[in-house]
Amino acid sequence: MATVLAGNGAAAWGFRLSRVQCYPYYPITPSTACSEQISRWVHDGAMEAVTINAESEHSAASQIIAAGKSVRAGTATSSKGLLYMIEVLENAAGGGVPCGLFLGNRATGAPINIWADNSDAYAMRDSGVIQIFAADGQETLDSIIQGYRIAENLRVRLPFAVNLRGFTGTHAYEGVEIPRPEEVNRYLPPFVSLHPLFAPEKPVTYGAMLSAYPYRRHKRNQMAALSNACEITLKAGQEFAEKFGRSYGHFEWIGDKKADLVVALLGESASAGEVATRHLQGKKGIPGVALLKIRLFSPFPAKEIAQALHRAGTKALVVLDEGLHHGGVLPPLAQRLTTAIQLYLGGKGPKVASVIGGLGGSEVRQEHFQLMFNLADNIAEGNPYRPEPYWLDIEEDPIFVERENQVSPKLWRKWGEVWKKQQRKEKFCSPIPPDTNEIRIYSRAGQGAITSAVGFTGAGIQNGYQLLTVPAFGSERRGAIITTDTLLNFHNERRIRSFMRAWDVVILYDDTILYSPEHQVLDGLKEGGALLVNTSHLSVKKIREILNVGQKKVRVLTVPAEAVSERLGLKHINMAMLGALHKVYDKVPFEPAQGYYEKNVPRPREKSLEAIRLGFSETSDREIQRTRKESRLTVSQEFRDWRPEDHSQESWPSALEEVQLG
Amino acid sequence: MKEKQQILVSLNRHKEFVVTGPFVEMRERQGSSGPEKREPTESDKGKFLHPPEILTIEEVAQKPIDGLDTPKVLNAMADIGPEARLFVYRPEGKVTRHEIFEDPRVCLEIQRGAVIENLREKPKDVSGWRTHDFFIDIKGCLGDECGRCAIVCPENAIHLMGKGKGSFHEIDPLACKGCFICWVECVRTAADCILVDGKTFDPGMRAKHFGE
Amino acid sequence: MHPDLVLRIAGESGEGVITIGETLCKIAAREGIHIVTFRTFPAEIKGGACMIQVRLSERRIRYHGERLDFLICLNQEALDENLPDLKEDGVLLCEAECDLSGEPPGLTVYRVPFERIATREIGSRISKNIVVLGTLSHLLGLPKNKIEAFISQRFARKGKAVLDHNLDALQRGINFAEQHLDKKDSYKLPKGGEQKKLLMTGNEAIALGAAASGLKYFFGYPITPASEIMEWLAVHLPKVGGAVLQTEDEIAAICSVAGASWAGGRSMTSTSGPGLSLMSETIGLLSMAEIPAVIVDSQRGGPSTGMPTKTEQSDLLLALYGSHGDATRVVLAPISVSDCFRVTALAFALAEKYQLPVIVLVDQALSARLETVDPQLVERLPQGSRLCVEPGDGNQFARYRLTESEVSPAALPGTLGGEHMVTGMEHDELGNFACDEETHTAMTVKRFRKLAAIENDPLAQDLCVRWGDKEAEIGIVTWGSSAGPVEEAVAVAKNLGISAQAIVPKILNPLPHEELKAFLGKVKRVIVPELNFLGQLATLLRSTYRIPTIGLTKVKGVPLEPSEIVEKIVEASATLNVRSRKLYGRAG
Amino acid sequence: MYKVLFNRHIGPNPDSFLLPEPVLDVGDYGAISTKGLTSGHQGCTGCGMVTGTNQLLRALKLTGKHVVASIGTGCNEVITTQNTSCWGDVSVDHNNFPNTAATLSGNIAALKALAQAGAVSPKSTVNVGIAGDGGSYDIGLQALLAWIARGEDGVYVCLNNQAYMNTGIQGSGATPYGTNTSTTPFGKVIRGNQRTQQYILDLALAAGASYVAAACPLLHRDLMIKAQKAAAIEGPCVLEFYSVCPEGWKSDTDVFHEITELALETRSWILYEAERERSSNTVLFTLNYAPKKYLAISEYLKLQERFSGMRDFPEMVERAQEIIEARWFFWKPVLEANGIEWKEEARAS
Repeated sequence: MATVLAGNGAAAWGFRLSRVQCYPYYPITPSTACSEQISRWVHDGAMEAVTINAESEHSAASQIIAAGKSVRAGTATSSKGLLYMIEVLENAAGGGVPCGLFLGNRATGAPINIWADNSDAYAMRDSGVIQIFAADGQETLDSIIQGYRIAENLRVRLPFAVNLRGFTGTHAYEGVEIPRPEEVNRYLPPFVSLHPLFAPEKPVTYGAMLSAYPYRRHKRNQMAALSNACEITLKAGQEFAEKFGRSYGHFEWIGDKKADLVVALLGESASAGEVATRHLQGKKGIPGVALLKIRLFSPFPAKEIAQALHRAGTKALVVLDEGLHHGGVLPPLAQRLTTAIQLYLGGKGPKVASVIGGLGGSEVRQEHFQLMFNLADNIAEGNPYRPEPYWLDIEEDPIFVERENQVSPKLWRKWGEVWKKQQRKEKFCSPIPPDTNEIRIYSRAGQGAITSAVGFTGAGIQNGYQLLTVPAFGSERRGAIITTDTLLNFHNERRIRSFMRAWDVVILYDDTILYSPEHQVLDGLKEGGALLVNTSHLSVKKIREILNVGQKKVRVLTVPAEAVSERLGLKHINMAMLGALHKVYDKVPFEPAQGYYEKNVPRPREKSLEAIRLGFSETSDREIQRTRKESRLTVSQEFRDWRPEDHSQESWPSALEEVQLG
Repeated sequence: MKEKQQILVSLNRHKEFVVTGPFVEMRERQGSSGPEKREPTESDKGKFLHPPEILTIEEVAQKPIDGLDTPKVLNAMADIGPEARLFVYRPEGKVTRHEIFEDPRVCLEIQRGAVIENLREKPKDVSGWRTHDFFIDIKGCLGDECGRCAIVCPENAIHLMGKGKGSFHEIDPLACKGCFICWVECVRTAADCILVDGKTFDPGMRAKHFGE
Repeated sequence: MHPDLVLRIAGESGEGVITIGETLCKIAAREGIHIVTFRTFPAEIKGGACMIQVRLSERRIRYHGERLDFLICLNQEALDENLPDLKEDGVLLCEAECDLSGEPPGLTVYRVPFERIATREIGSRISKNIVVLGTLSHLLGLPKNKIEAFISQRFARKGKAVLDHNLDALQRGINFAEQHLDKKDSYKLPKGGEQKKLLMTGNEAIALGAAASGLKYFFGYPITPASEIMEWLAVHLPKVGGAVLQTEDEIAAICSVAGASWAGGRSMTSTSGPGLSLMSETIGLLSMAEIPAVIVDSQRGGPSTGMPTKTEQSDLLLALYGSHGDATRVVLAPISVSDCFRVTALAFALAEKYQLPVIVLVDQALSARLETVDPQLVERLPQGSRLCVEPGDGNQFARYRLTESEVSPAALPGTLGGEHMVTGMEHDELGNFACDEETHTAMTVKRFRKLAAIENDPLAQDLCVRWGDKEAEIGIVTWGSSAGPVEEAVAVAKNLGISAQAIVPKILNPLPHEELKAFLGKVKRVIVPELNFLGQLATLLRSTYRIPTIGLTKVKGVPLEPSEIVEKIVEASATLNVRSRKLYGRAG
Repeated sequence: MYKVLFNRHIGPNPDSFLLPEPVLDVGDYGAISTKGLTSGHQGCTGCGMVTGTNQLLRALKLTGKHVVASIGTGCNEVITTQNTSCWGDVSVDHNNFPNTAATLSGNIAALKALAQAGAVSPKSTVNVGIAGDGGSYDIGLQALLAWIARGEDGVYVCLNNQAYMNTGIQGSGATPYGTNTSTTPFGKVIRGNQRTQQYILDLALAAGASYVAAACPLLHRDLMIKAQKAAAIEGPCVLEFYSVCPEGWKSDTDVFHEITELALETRSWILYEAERERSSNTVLFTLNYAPKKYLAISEYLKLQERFSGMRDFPEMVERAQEIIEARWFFWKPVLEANGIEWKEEARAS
């Protein structure tokens, strides 16, 4: 039964199930959560391992390499942390230490950027480490287990690294199957060191100083072992499929078997590509299209990929790189694919165009893939194309050009002719109809919106749907307005992990967000969608006024979540909002979800469940009555109406007369 | 006024540490029988790891391993070819894991991960480094009562021969680099029985070291 | 013989004029004779004309007399100033050197060279007044031994020489009279009653009344004509366990009273018009916070600094309505010195019982007037105590509980369970700030129902004095020290054959409505004589009862005279038979 | 910081108030049964540093434990593992230059993990980290202080030859004042090393080490006592060996004895040890060697040409003397308690 895990959590389970015995760590966004989870398990005694609170990634890497000579070791890092480690990682590959790394891919270099791209993975290509790219939490968990199986194989004995895109991968919560430990133990035998340090009967020396002759022969052996890893990765993937039902290989071919147009890329961005590919498949006037999601990046399965492209009869291949070529001819993935095609298919292979996108957390959306397939189609027709990389989302340097002045003049001088031949075809760029439900939560950091969204995801999964929750992260601290998006896919025959940004429900965790200039909460809200606001004093009419909803067919509902939480003595309003969400969005039924919540809501459990029920019942779209403040005086109305007596003359007989004297 | 005396909290079973002001003095603790004399013990009998063995087809053939179906193993290894290896892991003598695989290495004399097995190494001959010859006069040497030269030799070239009265030290000609340090130590503090180029007396060297 | 004798001594301030008058009064009081005096002060601190008028009578009197029987003048200015007030058949005793050109015939004149006797025969000018005393005692038949006893007792402290000197002066006065003057007039001291009387001024009566009714703390700031109250109390209050503090101004005085009274001690302050103006804001606090307090206002010529040493009754509206908002307070007004004593005690009783400020209005004339007082007054003082809550009765203490019985129990600070907040802000029953409409209405009602309760309280019954024929059609309503002249006027009018009746309410807020309405119901004309320009009591009566009134206002700085009132009575009775009803806008 | 106590007795001290039993005192004479490195390393003739390593390994083996050494790049590593290994029955893990202490920490963790799994008895192995002065003072300081701060049980040895010898005599954190090295040459304008040398043992104590000691291979009895104490005492222990380097100090290959003796007599190298009692945070300082007759620093400069430039500048020699006396001042109480004057001229009068 799937458990809701973020990418980091899945990686932590990967290490735990592989029974890692030494886990030094150093925190770095976005992979920190993996180390936090393992520390929690070790400190609770749920995982038997020794953790070291290293003072830098450089030391953490030194420690896994030293410990890796005696026990199974692993750690997690990202971006600059990995760059610190590269100085030492050579010793792992050179010393035959099969330790494991989990990398939450994140941009490196200046300027600092905490969001995702592959520049850290590309930087470690020459450290001799096996590199596997996972596309989601499940693949990460499975790849770590397979990683140790591959690395410790006697024909390899090299370190491995599993890469997962930062935030959209590491912080995306989704259903992950956690295999049972005894099954994993059968798949992955315990660690045996070939040259243990703690064996007096065979004292050994690691890292001796070798002069030229022994050095080059050692390097020859090392490269031989690395190339073995290619075949062994395939074998490990197939064995994993037999035991656990999920098959893995060097790459994944999505779309038509016979595909003239192919887009190739690494990792998690492929989820948007799948949707675009399925949308274009079989459309009139569109040749065979396919998405080549490459999993094993180093050692690069050049022959296998070349043969696959040849079997598919591909005419044009567009390669998306989420990293830069830094003076090379093409970015790394494009360069490797071009070389593979040139070496194994000679002149008969497809033409290759290179596209750079997704840098520093830039989104790789579905329309980008439509553009790339369109480019591939033009190339397949023999139109000229740029030998140097194209760029996504750069206004001055687009892939297709309508008007000349739209492009920066110096580029027009260089590629004007090519652009003229490349025209944008509507049949590729028709909008993709949404076939998933999406919910967006606007909240303030620290209000616990993510906890409630993850709870909802769990309930949805228990109900048999496929859900994905991706919180938007930045350097904002407590109080800033953040968004958390949840996607529900009802067709369980295919996984969808890409957002259409068309919301069925928008939730505001407090009414002050209505006034925030940068957050147009109604953007993207579908016709007939619902807007849920947590407020105890704004009426529905007032909210419609503030947002000048006018006649748009949008349901507006309010829930006094603060009051509910206060009544129960809960610090956060997220449980009440969870109940409110069930009231507004009924596809995930409320009653069965209770079963899930009983076991998975934060403590104090009883109050949280009560808050969910109250949130559900107190959500309404009617006006809220203002409670009259009852008066505290204990004295009769008659007392209050008393007034001093009027003694004017009318009320008593008098003979007095007005008279004018003198 | 006598300083207030205080005993330092200590695990030591034989000595008491008395603190007076900033100073600490060690006193015999009553009722302690003094540290029991113990010889430098052999390496402790603690539990250690046992490295796995990686055997070639010949080795398997010569010494069949109990708990393994040797012929079946040999056939499997034969299929792979000359570079087939048998991985056997038997920490307590009983085979717990074994696997047949083809040795990925191209240059077979280099161990995996360029690891060096210390005990298989032979010391390098550095005799070419020295410009003088050193020889210890067997009769003059005090043997195992002294050992000054052995402890200060940078090259571990000086070894104790024999035991007890008749023991003496001998310089390994392959290891000595001729640095004179053993000679200085012997002349200064011990028996002055190290001969340089066969001579015991070298006016220049003595003048340099002792100002005679 | 004459039932009473009106005698005036006039001269230069500083010549001991007042001492002669006071000595005469003390001796007469010991004889049990009823005395009412009236004296004027010159504005200057030293010098300037002053006079003291003493009326001695066998029966209880409230007015110092209009026309003089006996005039003693020590210099020419006094003679010119005061001669017109002497009756035609009066007696004049004056300094020898004064020239008496054009004095009316039938006047018995005795000329005595006081100046010469004092300066040349005795050698000190200041004992001139003793010589006059000797002469006067001989003329009026005062027994010599009583005077000598009094003088020796009075100058005993000053040493033997001074005493002999004065006795010698007395003897010379007597000898001169015996040798040179032969008694031609018939005036003699009236016959005293059997019981000795106390002699005191209005201020002293107030102070004594306060001390007798348990005054614990007096805070005051010196101001003419009220300073004598503080001076008397500063000497005597500590003897009965009280304390007197002179504050830096009237505001500090009234605030200190508020604090001390809230803390449980009976507190009082005394001031005059300007002081009462300064205190008006705090009177509002006393009313809002329901703290008992007694404020004595001895009125003087106003407004502003006005005429400090002259009498007036122009602070009434300030006393009734001073302080912003519907501030409740009780206003009392004694009509004589003995009345001052009782009314002050009543003020404390009402203040304590109903927990609100009480203002006692007197004026300069009453404050400074020497009068004999009946010693038995002390026993029958009105009693009233503050309703306090017992400590520790459990639930939260509501200081301003709204109950049918208006007065809510107070809690002295330190009472267990009696913690509460006292504030000038509108508050709910617990004392917490509350500004909603029901609470303010209810609390204002509570404060005003107190006044209604006071109306029916036995303490406030028979506070009206009635003179004249109950059936008379001419009615006079007055207050305070003007009651004396009104009483005289009614008597004089009766002699003239005009029946008039008078009512003097001693409580002006809340007015004794029953008695007043009964009185106003019968009379056809209402005359309201008072010493202010506006006719403040008249205004009060007209606005409360909507009745026509005939005003008699006087702002000369001296009390009303019976003749002025009688004249108005005659005028009013003349209109009785003229049925000209001039309709004025009668309401609805 | 910590409460300072002085051991009144001056001299080697096999007893420690942190240990139940005193360590084995090999005495000044007598052969020692255990073996150090195997011969045939590539070190210079007359190298004093590798003598220290030998004596360290012999001492640790006296405790009867299996020695696992985590060594950092430097002269000691390069000469002993050149295409072969001279480490004999010691298992060696050389990882990198700046992370000796991190590697040591990794091996300690591996030992703990294996012990948890019951595969190895933890008490039978001693983890020792060996690095040069460059590897401890400069590039490896972060890893070292973090390892001490984590309080892991092991021994760290800094072979202090007072410069980067492996890479051709460049100045390091431990290079004395006025020394002529390739990166702090004795020029006409800037004369030699302007920095004064750091003291790693003070940093280690401040970071929370359980036991620190300075030793020199010449007095091998004292060195081997300290090595055994470091292995026995619970928590991080840091040792520093005075390593004579004929090549780097530009001295003759046979003056190992004289140079060390002069260093001790001129107090430019002080033999002491400090044991910390954690709960009360008191540190017991023991002075292991006090020179009978103080020699002026100028004597020490004679045999080493790295100080040749400095010898001609009296104010620099004066400055060097001040530095030494400032450091020696710390031991004033102990010296006076033993009747020794701490100030040089006071003795002269």
